[in-house]
Amino acid sequence: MTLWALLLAPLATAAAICLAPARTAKWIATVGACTATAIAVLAALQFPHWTSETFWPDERGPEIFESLGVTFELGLDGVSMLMVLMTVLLVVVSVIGSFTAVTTREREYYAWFMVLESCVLLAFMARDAVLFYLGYEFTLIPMYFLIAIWGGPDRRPAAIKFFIFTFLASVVMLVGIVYVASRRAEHVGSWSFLIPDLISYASTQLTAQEQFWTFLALMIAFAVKTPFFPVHSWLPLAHDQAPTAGSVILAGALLKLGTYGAFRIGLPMAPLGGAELSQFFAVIAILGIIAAAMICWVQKDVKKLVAYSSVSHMGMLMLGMFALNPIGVQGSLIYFVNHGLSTGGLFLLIGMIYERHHTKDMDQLGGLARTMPVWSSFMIFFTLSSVGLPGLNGFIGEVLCLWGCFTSEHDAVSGYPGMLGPWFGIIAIVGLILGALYMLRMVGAIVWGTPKEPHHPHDGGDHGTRLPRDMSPREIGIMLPLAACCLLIGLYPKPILESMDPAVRAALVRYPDAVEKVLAERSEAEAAEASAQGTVTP
Amino acid sequence: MSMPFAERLVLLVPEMVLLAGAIVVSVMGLSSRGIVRAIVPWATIAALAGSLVAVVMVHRPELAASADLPIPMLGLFARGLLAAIGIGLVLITMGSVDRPLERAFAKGLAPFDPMRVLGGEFHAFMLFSIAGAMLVTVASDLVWLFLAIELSSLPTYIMVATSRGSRLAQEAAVKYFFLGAMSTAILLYGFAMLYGATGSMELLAIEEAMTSGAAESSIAVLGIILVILALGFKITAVPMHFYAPDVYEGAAISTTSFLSFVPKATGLFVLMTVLAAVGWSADAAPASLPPEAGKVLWMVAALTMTLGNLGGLLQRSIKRMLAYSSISHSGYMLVGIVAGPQFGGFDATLFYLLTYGVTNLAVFGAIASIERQGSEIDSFDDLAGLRVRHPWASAMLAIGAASLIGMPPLLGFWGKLDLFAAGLDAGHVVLVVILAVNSAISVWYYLRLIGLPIIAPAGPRTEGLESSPSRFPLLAAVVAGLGTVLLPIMLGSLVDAASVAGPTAIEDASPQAAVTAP
Amino acid sequence: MTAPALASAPELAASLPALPSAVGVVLLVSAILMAIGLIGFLVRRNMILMFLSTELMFQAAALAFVAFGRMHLDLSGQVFVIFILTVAAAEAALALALVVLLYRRRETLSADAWAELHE
Amino acid sequence: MTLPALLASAEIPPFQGVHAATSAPELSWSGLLLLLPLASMVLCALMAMSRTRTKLPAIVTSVSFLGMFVTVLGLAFRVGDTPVVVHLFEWINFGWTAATPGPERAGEELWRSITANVGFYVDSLTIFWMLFVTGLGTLIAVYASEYMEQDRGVSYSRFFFGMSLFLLSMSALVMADNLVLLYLGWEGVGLASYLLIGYYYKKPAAVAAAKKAFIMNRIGDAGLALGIFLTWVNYGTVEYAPLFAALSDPPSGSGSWIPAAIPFCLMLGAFGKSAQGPLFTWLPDAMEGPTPVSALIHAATMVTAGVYLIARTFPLFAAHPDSLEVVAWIGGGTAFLAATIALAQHDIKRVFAYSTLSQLGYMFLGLGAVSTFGAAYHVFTHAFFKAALFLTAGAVMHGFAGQLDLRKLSGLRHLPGWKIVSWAMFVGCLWLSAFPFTSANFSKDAILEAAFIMDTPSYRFLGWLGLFTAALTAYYSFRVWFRVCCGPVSYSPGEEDHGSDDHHGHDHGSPGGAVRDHAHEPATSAHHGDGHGGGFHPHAPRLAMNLPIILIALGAVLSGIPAYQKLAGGENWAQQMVLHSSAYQGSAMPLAHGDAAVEHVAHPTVLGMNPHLAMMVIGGVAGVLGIAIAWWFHLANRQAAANLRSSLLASPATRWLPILLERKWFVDEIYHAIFGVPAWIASHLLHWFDRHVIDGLLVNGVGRIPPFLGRVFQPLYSGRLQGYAVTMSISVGVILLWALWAWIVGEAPR
Repeated sequence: MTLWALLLAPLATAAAICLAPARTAKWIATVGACTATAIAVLAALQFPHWTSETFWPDERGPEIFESLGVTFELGLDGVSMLMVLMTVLLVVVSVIGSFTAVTTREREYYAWFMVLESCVLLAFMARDAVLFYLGYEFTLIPMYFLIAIWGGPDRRPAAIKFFIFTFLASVVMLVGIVYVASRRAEHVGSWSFLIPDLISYASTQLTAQEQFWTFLALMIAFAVKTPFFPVHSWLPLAHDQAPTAGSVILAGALLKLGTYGAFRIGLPMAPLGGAELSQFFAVIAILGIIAAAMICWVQKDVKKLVAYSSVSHMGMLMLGMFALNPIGVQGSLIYFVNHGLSTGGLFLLIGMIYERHHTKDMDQLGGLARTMPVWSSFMIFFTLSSVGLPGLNGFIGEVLCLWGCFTSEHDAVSGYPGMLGPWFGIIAIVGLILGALYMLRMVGAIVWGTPKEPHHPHDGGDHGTRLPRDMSPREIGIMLPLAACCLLIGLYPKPILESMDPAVRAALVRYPDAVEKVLAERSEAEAAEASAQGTVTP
Repeated sequence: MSMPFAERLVLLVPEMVLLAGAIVVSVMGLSSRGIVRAIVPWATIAALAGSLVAVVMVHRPELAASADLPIPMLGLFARGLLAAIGIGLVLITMGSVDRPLERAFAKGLAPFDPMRVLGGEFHAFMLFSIAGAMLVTVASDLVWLFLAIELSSLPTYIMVATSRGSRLAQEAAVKYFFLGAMSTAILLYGFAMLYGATGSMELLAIEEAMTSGAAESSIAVLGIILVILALGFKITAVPMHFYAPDVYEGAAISTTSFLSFVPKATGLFVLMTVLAAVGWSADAAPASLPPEAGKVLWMVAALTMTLGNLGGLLQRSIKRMLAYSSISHSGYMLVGIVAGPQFGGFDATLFYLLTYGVTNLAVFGAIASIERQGSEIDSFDDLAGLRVRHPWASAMLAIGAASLIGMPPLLGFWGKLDLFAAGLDAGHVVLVVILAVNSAISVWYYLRLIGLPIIAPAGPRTEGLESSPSRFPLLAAVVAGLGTVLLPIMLGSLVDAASVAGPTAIEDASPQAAVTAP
Repeated sequence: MTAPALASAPELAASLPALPSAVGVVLLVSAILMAIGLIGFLVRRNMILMFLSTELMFQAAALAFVAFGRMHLDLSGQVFVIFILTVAAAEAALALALVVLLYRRRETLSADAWAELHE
Repeated sequence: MTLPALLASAEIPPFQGVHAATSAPELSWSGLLLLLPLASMVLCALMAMSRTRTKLPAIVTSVSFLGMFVTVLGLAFRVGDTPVVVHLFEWINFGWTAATPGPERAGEELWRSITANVGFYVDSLTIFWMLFVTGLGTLIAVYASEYMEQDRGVSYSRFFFGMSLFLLSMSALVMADNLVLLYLGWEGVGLASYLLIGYYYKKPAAVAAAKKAFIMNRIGDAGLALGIFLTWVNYGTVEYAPLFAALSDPPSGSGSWIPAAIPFCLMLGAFGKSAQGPLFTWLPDAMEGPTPVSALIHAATMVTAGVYLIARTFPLFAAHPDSLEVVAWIGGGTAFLAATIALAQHDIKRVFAYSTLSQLGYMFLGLGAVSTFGAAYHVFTHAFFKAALFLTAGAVMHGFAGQLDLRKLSGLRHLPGWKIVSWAMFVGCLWLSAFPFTSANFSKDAILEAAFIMDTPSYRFLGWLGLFTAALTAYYSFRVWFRVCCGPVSYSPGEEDHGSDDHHGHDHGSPGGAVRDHAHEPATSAHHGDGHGGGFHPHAPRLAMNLPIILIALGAVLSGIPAYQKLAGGENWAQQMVLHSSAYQGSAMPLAHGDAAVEHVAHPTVLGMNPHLAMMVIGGVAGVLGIAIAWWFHLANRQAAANLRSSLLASPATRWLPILLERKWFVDEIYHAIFGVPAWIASHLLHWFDRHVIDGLLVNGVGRIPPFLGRVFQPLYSGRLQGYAVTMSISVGVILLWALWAWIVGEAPR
């Protein structure tokens, strides 16, 4: 019941916003977002024990498409609980953060925001693959509007590219899911799209080749959404053009749908495929870490820089996931949250600057530490969180991802054989250095240095007069919870790590065998090749 | 097997209602009293509603089972759907036929002239055409089938020609009629081949001959392929789709909306019936289609959706774009037919037809509800910033387009999901991937329907736009749009209705059995 | 009246071994007729001639029906021809009406005059 | 004698391994070492927010540092020879059951975990380090309370916030009971250093220096992280106690490359933090920060963290002696290189910065020569005398409006109020020169002696290099003192009073201003030859600065006590501290620690002398020689230095020497060319590639395919009725022919 309420609260808010007068829209949205947060916290309190292995609540939902067994079943485990909590927090922050930034078509804006929240929550809470797809896919519509109506100058192409790119990828995922379901229906005799059903069938009954293609089909969608390096090009554009709150939610929640999908559906569904492809994806992830970081280094636009840094961070996240051991996967899961918090924080801060100075160009800003000390402190804080300073949240995720990658080898100490190993980690660790390089370049350019503020000819207009020079109490108020979460996770990640542990181990349960099998096959193939050559050469 | 003639006739009550309605309507249309003429659309709707009730009442399984039909229960869902969507199509047509004439009559500018009014005939033709489409589903032999197809087709030619005074409508009618005649010839030739191969006009007898191997298979294959291709004209499938963009663009929007649904449904019903008759049915174990025919169907499906979408990308005219969209959706629906009834493919196609029909009503109704100086709009430029003055129409356009994209949780998505499931179940992975990629390509141009009205600022071209005098097109759009959003809630019963029709044998009435038959 | 003929059909078929080839000849004629109709439809610009070509195609199909009916010793083939003729008549009426309408508009019978709608 | 040979011939007590640590929950009050600086940090932040203009932040910080010092003293009395582990709270800690326990343990439920909690590993090395860190920290905080007083306000709080952050991180670094917590401290001190170097954030140079420091450190940090990961991969733990226990087992001899790589990775971390070898260039630039920061962080404590790291994880290094030789070479090389650069610098703080580098080089040489005691003791002595030097330099800078050019200051000794500074600087220089019987002399000798005792050609070479460097050190340190404190009184003010307060900040940062000042410089100094021109009055340091200077100089003097104890035949206190820690115990080899281990072994000799004695003699001679040369060039005959320089420059054969030294061996430029420029180009290329190839060509290109294909088919929709008919008929014909063909082909085998 709580979950249904959580799902419907934003929708009801959206409806209320549509009916109420425009000037009350933001207040209704705030109340709605806070209500959703309250319900989510309630759910977290009701959550039986954070270390429960089964989903909660353990009850069947109504079937909505009987002949195909599509069920409206909601449920949470440790990981999705965390995702839900992060999403509701970010929505509150984004809504309040938009008070002054959005002045046109306010009703639509907040209504779409609420719809977006509901979709994201649905995707995180869904236990049915089609339901997950529903939430996953419908986020495109509100996000499309958020970018295309309230975005920057190039908003329309950005929104269209965002929409088509991710849509194309996700229909491929749908094919993958339906394929597995159809094979299962053939085998079992009745259709079901429940994720556990699909997983228990696919991971055991599909052949290696089928698993390979299934995994690939699923990962195409998740890789685009995440996004992985060569298929990332929609992201900088979308981030750059989206309104601040849109960027926050894009980074914090929408990208996480990709990684969450990879964790919830991709990995457990096709262990043989995952094991076979883990090296491939790890290489791509590392490529992303380094290439995106280098691209960040030469960005002039602060927001694009942060957007590319997302790509780099997501590479690290995926590297951890493809380590295929509890350390790396835990790391990547906690990275979900970290990235949402720190990148979200950075986007909000950049948005504040943009509201005041109407520029995101590094060359036009400088020495803001003098005029905006509070803002600068937050900026440095979130930058440090983003570069993974120990004691802040970023570190935990980053270090665990790398850690997992290092021990992900055959005969690993971790007891979970993997396909990567130290060499992957050694190359990925360059990302640590590059991360500091570009983030500090940004901080050096806009926070430090000689004070420099752009000339704005139409100052004294709507924005200039209403906003204080430094952050307003409202703005401080939205940054504080984010900062507090960063600090809390950085210093005491234990509850989160523990709560996610059962889900992680459930997701990985088939992997050790799968990896062993793939490794054995490879060595056999090598041996066969060697013997073939041996017979030929003499 | 056979039954008394009178009892069989009961099965045809819905069509009789429509035909009677058509006669009444055509007479009413000639009345000199404006009020009577104004009732014409309502009488049409009443006929359709009566027909809908009749379908539900008379199409009982035991009756259908004894009517020698290859797909006995197809008639229930198909005829119900035709009647229901037909009501929406009539609503969209409201106020568009004879409008200048009626205005002149009302203002007394011209004396009433029964030779010039078209309203009665137009509505009668709609009813005739729908009646023909309905008859297709209860036809038990090739003669019936042919006559029903012609009953459905011939009125549409006239509807196109008379839908508006524009030259374009007449050009559309030329193209539609001549190419239609050609395709009819091909269809006839195909029927001849089928008859030649099996020696019977009775569909069940054909089925028996085909499955028992008594038929001359080479001639049968030729016949099947000819029938498939000829029906491609009705369902706008490659390579017989070329007329569609021109005709859709040329005809008035109300007629275009009619063309995008009724002939297409007719074609699909005939295709299902004929294919079921040649062995592509769940009760023929195993269901079989001559491999060449299967491959042709596969290719036609793949090409249809691809060419449809590719064409849609380049359009500036809304109706033309919708024509291409309609072509591509035919391609999607053919996937279900390729998958075959034993994997629930026919069910999926029927269900998709429902989703497509409802969604199409929303889009066409929304466009029909806006006009510029009395003539309909047809350019994307007209849509920019529409939401300011026409919020409902733009909302319905957006919802309709999103549903056509296949955006969950709107109705279109569930249809597509069903098609995916059927196609993959039947093992047509490549075809389904082509479908998936195509639905992504289609996003491109549908997104303009979503984006332009809502996102773009109002341009200079939006200034002169006004609502059409009749609010009923918008009503149809809103009802259909709400249906698109809300029908997924009762997805179960809709799919069940479609599933009852699909299985060709009454015994396998449960959908599961058809799907999971090993 | 047809019943005795039908009853004796198997013997008739057995007594006429050359029949299939005879049917084949008729079918060939039907195919040629179809081809002529099609070619006429494709190459003639005059709409009336085009329509006549389609009529030719209809009759080709009708011929095929008759041939097959003869082959199977089944009358329904011939019955179908009656219906084809009826429908063809209806189409002809429609076609002529349309042609008149169009001629009034453009004062030409050429199909090429109607090519305003295109990509 | 090579290391393994030394190992074999050693007549030392059989190796015991590192003492097993005991858990000591009763010592959890030592958590104050984290809480106190944390509290002061928070308070400083609050004061920054309330924009207080009092000295409260300084007071709070000093008090909390003092509290830390007391806490460390308390710990020192509680902790004996066995290391103690104090568990504070759980940080990163989770476990799982191994899925594949491996062939030899098949069937077992094997529990694996990652454990990196916040906990202290307290042994004598820890306490030794913490004592001088907190002690110096307290004194320098007091000093800074006056030094920074012009900045009172937000910046003042910010400064002390940074200082608190530094001590917080430093105590996490030193006290940590696992490598990950050490890494936390490691990055934390880096952050503090970043914030404090960039304190004058309006100066582009300071911002650049801060960034450079952080990046260079980050490179080292990556190495350290690598080492940590590999340690876990190899040993399954990152906590010291289990790690040392695992190392005590005989090596499994798996032949993996990982254990051999670990020390090299850790080394990289240490080099980054201690500015050694390839990563040294950030430290001189770091002098852009306020002087107390230079004294505390960039001279006395933070930069020695690298030494601490290697000393702490010495068992890992000792297991792979090759790594130690690399450490020695890097250390010796840096010592020499930095000393040569220091010869030619004019900025006092830079001279001291390079001397820091050089001294750190000695420490690493000591570590490499297996003398952890020498290294640690040198850290200890160096901390005091270098802090003293920096504080005096800071006092000069404070008093002379930022003037630090030793050519523009002279005879401070004779100015009123500058006595204490002058003589404290003298003590610092004397100690830096390792003058005989100063504590630095003992500590440096312990290092060089160890190098000779290793007795391989490479170590011997390093020993001689160290001795030569000692002479250079003596020269450049006294060059400063003779120039600044002796001779005739003359001074000119600097271009800023430390560029700190906000209303001055703007115009001082610009390089243009600096150039202008330099251009006017000769006239200014001539005009103000009497030192009283332009109304400029140097303000002499007051109590809050003088007191710490005195105390630290005193500390430098007293830091010799352990050595004097030894001379007096007692126990060297510092040596005992080191010997009772993992820095010695884990090292599975005889360490050149003088007494117990080495004196029983047949020593190699240096110039016929026992190395110990030889170092005293040769080192002393080198020091005196250096001082004498400095005296000649910079006090007795100042013109000679300039003449020498110009004559060197005049000859093409020798002109490279001064240029190379003054331009710091062009290391920055070389790095820029080797790493900076290629990376910059590569990044731009990548950006171009991303925008135009990935997004432009691939993504948009793929996006253009559908419309393109659409256009390909467009001619088919010609609008001509018969065109359509032809297309349709041809398609139908083709399909029929295909079907016919397929039917025939398919039919044949049927």
